[in-house]
Amino acid sequence: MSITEQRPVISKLEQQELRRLLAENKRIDGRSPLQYRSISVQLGYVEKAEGSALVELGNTKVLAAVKVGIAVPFADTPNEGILIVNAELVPLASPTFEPGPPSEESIFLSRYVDRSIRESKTIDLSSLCIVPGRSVYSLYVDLYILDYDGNLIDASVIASVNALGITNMPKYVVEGQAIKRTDEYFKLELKDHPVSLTYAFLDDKYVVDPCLSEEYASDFTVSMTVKSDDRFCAIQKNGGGMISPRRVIELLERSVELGKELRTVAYRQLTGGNG
Amino acid sequence: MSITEQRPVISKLEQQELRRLLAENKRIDGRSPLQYRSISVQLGYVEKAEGSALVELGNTKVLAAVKVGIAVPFADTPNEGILIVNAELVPLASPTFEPGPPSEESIFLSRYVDRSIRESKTIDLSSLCIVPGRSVYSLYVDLYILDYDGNLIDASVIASVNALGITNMPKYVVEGQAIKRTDEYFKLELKDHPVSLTYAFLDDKYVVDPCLSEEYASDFTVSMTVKSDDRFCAIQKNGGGMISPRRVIELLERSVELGKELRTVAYRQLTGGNG
Amino acid sequence: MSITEQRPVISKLEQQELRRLLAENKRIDGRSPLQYRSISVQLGYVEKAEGSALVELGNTKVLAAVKVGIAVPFADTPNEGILIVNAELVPLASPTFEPGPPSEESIFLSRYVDRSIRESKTIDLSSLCIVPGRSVYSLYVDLYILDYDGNLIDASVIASVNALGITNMPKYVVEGQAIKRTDEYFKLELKDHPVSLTYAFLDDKYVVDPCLSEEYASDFTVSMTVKSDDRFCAIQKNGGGMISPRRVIELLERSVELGKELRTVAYRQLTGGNG
Amino acid sequence: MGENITLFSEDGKRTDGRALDELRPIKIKVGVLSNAQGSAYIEQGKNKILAAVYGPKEALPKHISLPDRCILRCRYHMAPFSTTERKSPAPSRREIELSMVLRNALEPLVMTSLFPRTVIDIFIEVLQADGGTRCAGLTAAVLALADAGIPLKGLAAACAVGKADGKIVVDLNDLEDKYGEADMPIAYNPTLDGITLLQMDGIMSKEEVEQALSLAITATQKMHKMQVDALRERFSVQRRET
Amino acid sequence: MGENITLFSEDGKRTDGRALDELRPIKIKVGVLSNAQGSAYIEQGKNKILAAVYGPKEALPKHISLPDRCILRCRYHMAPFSTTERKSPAPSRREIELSMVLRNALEPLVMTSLFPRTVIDIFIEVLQADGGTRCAGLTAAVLALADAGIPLKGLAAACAVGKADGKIVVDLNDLEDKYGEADMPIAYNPTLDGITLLQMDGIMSKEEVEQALSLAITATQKMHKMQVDALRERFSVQRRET
Amino acid sequence: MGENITLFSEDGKRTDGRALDELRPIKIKVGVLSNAQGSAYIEQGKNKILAAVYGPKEALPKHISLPDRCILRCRYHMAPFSTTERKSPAPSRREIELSMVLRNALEPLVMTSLFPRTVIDIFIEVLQADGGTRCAGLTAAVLALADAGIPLKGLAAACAVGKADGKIVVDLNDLEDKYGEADMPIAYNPTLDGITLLQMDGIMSKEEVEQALSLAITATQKMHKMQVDALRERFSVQRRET
Repeated sequence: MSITEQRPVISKLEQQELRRLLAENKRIDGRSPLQYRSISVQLGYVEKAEGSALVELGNTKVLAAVKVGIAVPFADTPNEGILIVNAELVPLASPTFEPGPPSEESIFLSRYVDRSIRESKTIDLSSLCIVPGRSVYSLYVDLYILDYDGNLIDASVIASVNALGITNMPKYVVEGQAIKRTDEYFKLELKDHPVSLTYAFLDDKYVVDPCLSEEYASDFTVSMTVKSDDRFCAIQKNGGGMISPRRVIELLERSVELGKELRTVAYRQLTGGNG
Repeated sequence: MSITEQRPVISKLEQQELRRLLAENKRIDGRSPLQYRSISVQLGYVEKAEGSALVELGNTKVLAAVKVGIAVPFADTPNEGILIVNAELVPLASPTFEPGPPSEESIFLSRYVDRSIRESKTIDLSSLCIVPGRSVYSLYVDLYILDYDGNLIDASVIASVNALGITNMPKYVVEGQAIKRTDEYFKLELKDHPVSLTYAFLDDKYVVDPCLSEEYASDFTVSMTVKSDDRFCAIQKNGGGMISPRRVIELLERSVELGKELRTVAYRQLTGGNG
Repeated sequence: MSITEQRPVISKLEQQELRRLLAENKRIDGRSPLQYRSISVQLGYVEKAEGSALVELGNTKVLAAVKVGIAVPFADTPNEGILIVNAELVPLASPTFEPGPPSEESIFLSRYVDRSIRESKTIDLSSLCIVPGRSVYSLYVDLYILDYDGNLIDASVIASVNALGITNMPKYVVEGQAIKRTDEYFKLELKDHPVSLTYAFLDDKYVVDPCLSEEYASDFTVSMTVKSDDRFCAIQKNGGGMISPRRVIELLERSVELGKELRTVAYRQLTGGNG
Repeated sequence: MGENITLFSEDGKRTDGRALDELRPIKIKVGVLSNAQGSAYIEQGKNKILAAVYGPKEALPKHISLPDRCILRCRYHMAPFSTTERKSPAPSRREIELSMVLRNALEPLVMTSLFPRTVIDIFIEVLQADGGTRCAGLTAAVLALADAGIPLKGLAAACAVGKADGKIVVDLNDLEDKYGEADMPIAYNPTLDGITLLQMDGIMSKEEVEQALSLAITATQKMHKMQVDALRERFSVQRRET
Repeated sequence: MGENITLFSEDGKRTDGRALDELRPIKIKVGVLSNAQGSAYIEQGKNKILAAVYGPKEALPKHISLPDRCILRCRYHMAPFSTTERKSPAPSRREIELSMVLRNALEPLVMTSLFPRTVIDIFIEVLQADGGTRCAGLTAAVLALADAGIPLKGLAAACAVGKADGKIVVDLNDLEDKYGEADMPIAYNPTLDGITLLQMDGIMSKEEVEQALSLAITATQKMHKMQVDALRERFSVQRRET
Repeated sequence: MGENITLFSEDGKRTDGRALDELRPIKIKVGVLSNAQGSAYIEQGKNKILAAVYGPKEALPKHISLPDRCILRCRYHMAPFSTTERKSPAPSRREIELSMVLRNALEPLVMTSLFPRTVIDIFIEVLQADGGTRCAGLTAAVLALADAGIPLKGLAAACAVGKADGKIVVDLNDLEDKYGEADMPIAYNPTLDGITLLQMDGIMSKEEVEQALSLAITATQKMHKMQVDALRERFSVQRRET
């Protein structure tokens, strides 16, 4: 059962301070409402993974790693590779993350990232078939949250796409009934460069890329994933509260604009500076 | 570990009232001690299941649904189909049902229903073999308790047998090594029409088909499943307390009598009025 | 997560008493510091297992039973049989053992016993291959702790080796693609007779084969498994506290000496009196 | 996905004969269970869904309670027989996510500050699934809350909108859900002009999302009326009974 | 089941040479473990079963306790090596059911109102199984309770009766259990003329159940005597020790 | 294991070019996470390991606390991508054992009696594994404890020694771990001359264990210096920051 979450008590004073600042279009860390934090991306952080990226978004640290394997395809998609996204809210990242089976937050996070990649068709899964109905590539994208200062979703999408973007795929050859791994590799091809934009709402004001104290103070957040062609492939309101249709439309516009900028920064190393 | 159950506290007054009534051969809802509640059976309630029945026994509501599949037979019965009974005490049915893995009550219920069907040979499992040792039909009988006002066992047996009685079996044909589903169907044949009779005991008095407050007030219950030929295929004392051998013999007699009546009512729609 | 264990409170008086005795090289049950308790071994206790032994070490009772089966070998050892050691701290043995999935203590115990057998090559796993890569023998060694008065490790190693030492292996023959069990049996051959020696430390004094109250009072224990050729195949410090390198070297010497004695006693029935 | 499924007939009607902005037939009944404090049943297309509410009641263990308001617990669950292939009764990752999404969508409707230190349990059981179960489940759960006599800021109804074969449609059925381009479930309260549930899967442009949003608002307003009717019927029955 | 197993020899003896109403050889020992407050061991045929009792002790967490009496916790468990095929040590559905059935059969024997707010733990471990384990386990558990010094309303012994190859037999062995027509485990207290455990699987007519019941009563009365002897031996040993 | 792996080149160097008593390159950084009270990162060969400490904080539920000292909780965990084959994120039996072994090795270093009724949580995450992870994890965890400002009786560093192709070597790499004859992880505090972690797998004679032990002491003393340097750097950075 899902149960009302217990957020760490933010002192009334701190919440009031955030309100006061927002009224003046200011934020606790000096950013303007629609300003993103600085992003650093370290590609290939884990050599044992076929692809990996360590992303720092302010103090939020997310490590994404891709493991490539061979698997039997699902019965309803015999010609498609398998993509599995798994997120671990590692307890060293925050006093609120507990060891144990995946929490609803981690399931929610991994499913949102999964949708952002899958629906945008960033990976052409039909290109990952080796023998139809029998052998396909499997891509495990493991998200490891190492330090939590808000906005895990956007950081995780960026980390996943970067890790996929440098993934080396071992080549296999079919020999009769057997499938043999060769020494050759090929690069996994990205068909899109989606970015997620997350907004935190407090009293009908909002900021993009909330830090942790903004997330805790907020009524709810809205995340929107934008493809390179400015279309949307995932939207999600998260948390209680209500949003007016007018505000949703406003966010769609914001996300197209902000998405362009973010894409350039987030995938600079993949694209050589061209988003 | 099994632990002494915590029944909702029935006020001493209410229990005294039940005792007083019983002394006069009366019951809290106006029935006589050996009177069953009214039964309503709605066949085919869930169209996506191959067979289903919603049974209302007073305020107790049980939905049984049969899903038909293909499976590898168990090693020790290579020529027999597979029958699995599973009961869910859905939390919306009662404040005492909790979400989570099957409780001992739900395991007990499903195992009793399983025995009632299996031991009575209501289904001829050997008729459900497609290719010996390789492919047999599997019948999943899922019991869903939707509203709980006592006597789940009797209601569940009635719901299961009704659901099985209208189950449409897809026909399969063997083509070389493969097994192919056809568009044709056949009716699952019932070899018997077992009914369970449950008695609740309070101070050596007993009533049949206890409602919830009678169940809570009782020392224990005894359930007996009777086949169409008046023989017994399952008996179970449930709960603490002691019963004398003389009383057991008395219940056997009662169950044969009451079973005849109940069978006619419970399976009227299956048999066209002849039990 | 592993959490600091809560030992039953030993009264300060009792711990002081142990200290006082140790200062005089005495122990609570009259033994000298390097004296082992008496050992009784009952071979073949469980007839349904292919090998079994009930070992009593003072009041500690451990039942080991070996079940032999056929399995697919692990991918990285296609020519080797499978050995699995599992320990159950059965709740009837102690008020501190709880029903449920294996505790860290039981995992630790089974892994230490596993190492003692595996690293000493007591069983030649390569002799347990039937068809390479397809069919090998599997040996399940189940340890059942029935009464707990300290030193489970040493008792469990003795019980396991004794049970393996009398294990009857059913013979299989390969007929084309199939593997058929015959009526013949052969004896599992032991290549070694390892024994574990466990020492409990209190204030830099130590005793071998601690009973339960000594275990609870101790700072930590050290276990060492010695092979028949006096070499070591497993060492483990267990519990908090520090041990000096000098003491470790002293224990190595002790274990070689004591191991010889213990081996003779523990495996008398297997070897006809010659360790 | 990849298969050649046609989602529209030549006359522009959908696979089940509906127009683009037409809801499936809906049947709602409030107060259908005897033990629950509040309950409701909905049929929408072939969806058959029960919702039940227990509470407010003491929150146990105490550390889950909040000093200034009541907390909600919510379980969205699909019966093993609700889908074409039998589903394991253990909660899937999807069910865990939807339990959270639905709790978040219901919480802003409840006047939680009236019942500090208590808990309200909401159970949603999908007996038969036909696309749009989370939305139909929410529509029923809101009514179960009202039936339980829990003070609400307002009702909300939910409906999936989306895109199928290039067209924006309302209340997607199972086929459109599976083979369409996008699915956007929305819960909307018309009085407060507030969206409490908003998700989107698939691909839509900004303009398409806007168009879908507008369809959703009209559709949920229609459903709102059915909710009110169902409550009215419930209370008139009760009145007759007393 | 379908196989041609003959359960009787030509002279009317059972597969293990017994007469219809004859019990298997039984060996009982009370007080066999050092840590448990009470314990007992039983061999019945090839069954080897240990029972141990801890308590009465404080019931924790408190919310499981009852203000007017002690509660019981009971675990029936089979060792992985107790059966022909190795059994997983995780409790099966059968073991969960039997833990409940045995708790219900033991509870009426214990004077629970003497120890409010406490708990008694009963552990039954089947080391080797040979048909009728629940009954032999109960016979041992009752003795473990007595050995723990817990006041009982009386002892009870248990025995399976049933039908094999058309005949009513007592104390079914593994073969009769598997290939017979019916199995009816019964626990009986002769002093109070009370049955505390009653189950039946398989097919029997009313008359056959009655006949089996009568055999069970005679058999459990014999076992009752063995229980008393085993307790007497236990207490005489203790007296000698002191 | 049966395969013909050569662990030494003709000039007596190890597979990665090291001498017998030579450590792999080690990189240590203290204070690398923002939320944890203390943290440290270590690279040793291709091992990449993070350790973080939370506490001392109130021990909840209360019954786990101790009246005279603080308790420790410890989790050693390997990331799914840390090994060549993807590892399930659920803790394996090995991880459960090592969590206990590491807790036991850390506990004697902490002045636990200063913080009665509290708990300290220690998390060790292996991001990439290359042999000797428990030792490198311990070396980092000790620093994370120090970084958290928790009073320690002393630092300790850990290192595996063992036997490969007949030779006693220090700081086994992945290949030596897999194909060598013995592996002996040791944590040592040079000031108190105390070993807090001692394990051995594989086969060694008494003399070989002694020799390995002596190598381990020298190696951990070297690592001790690196620990001190890393702490010094951390505190000088903090000083610069203020």
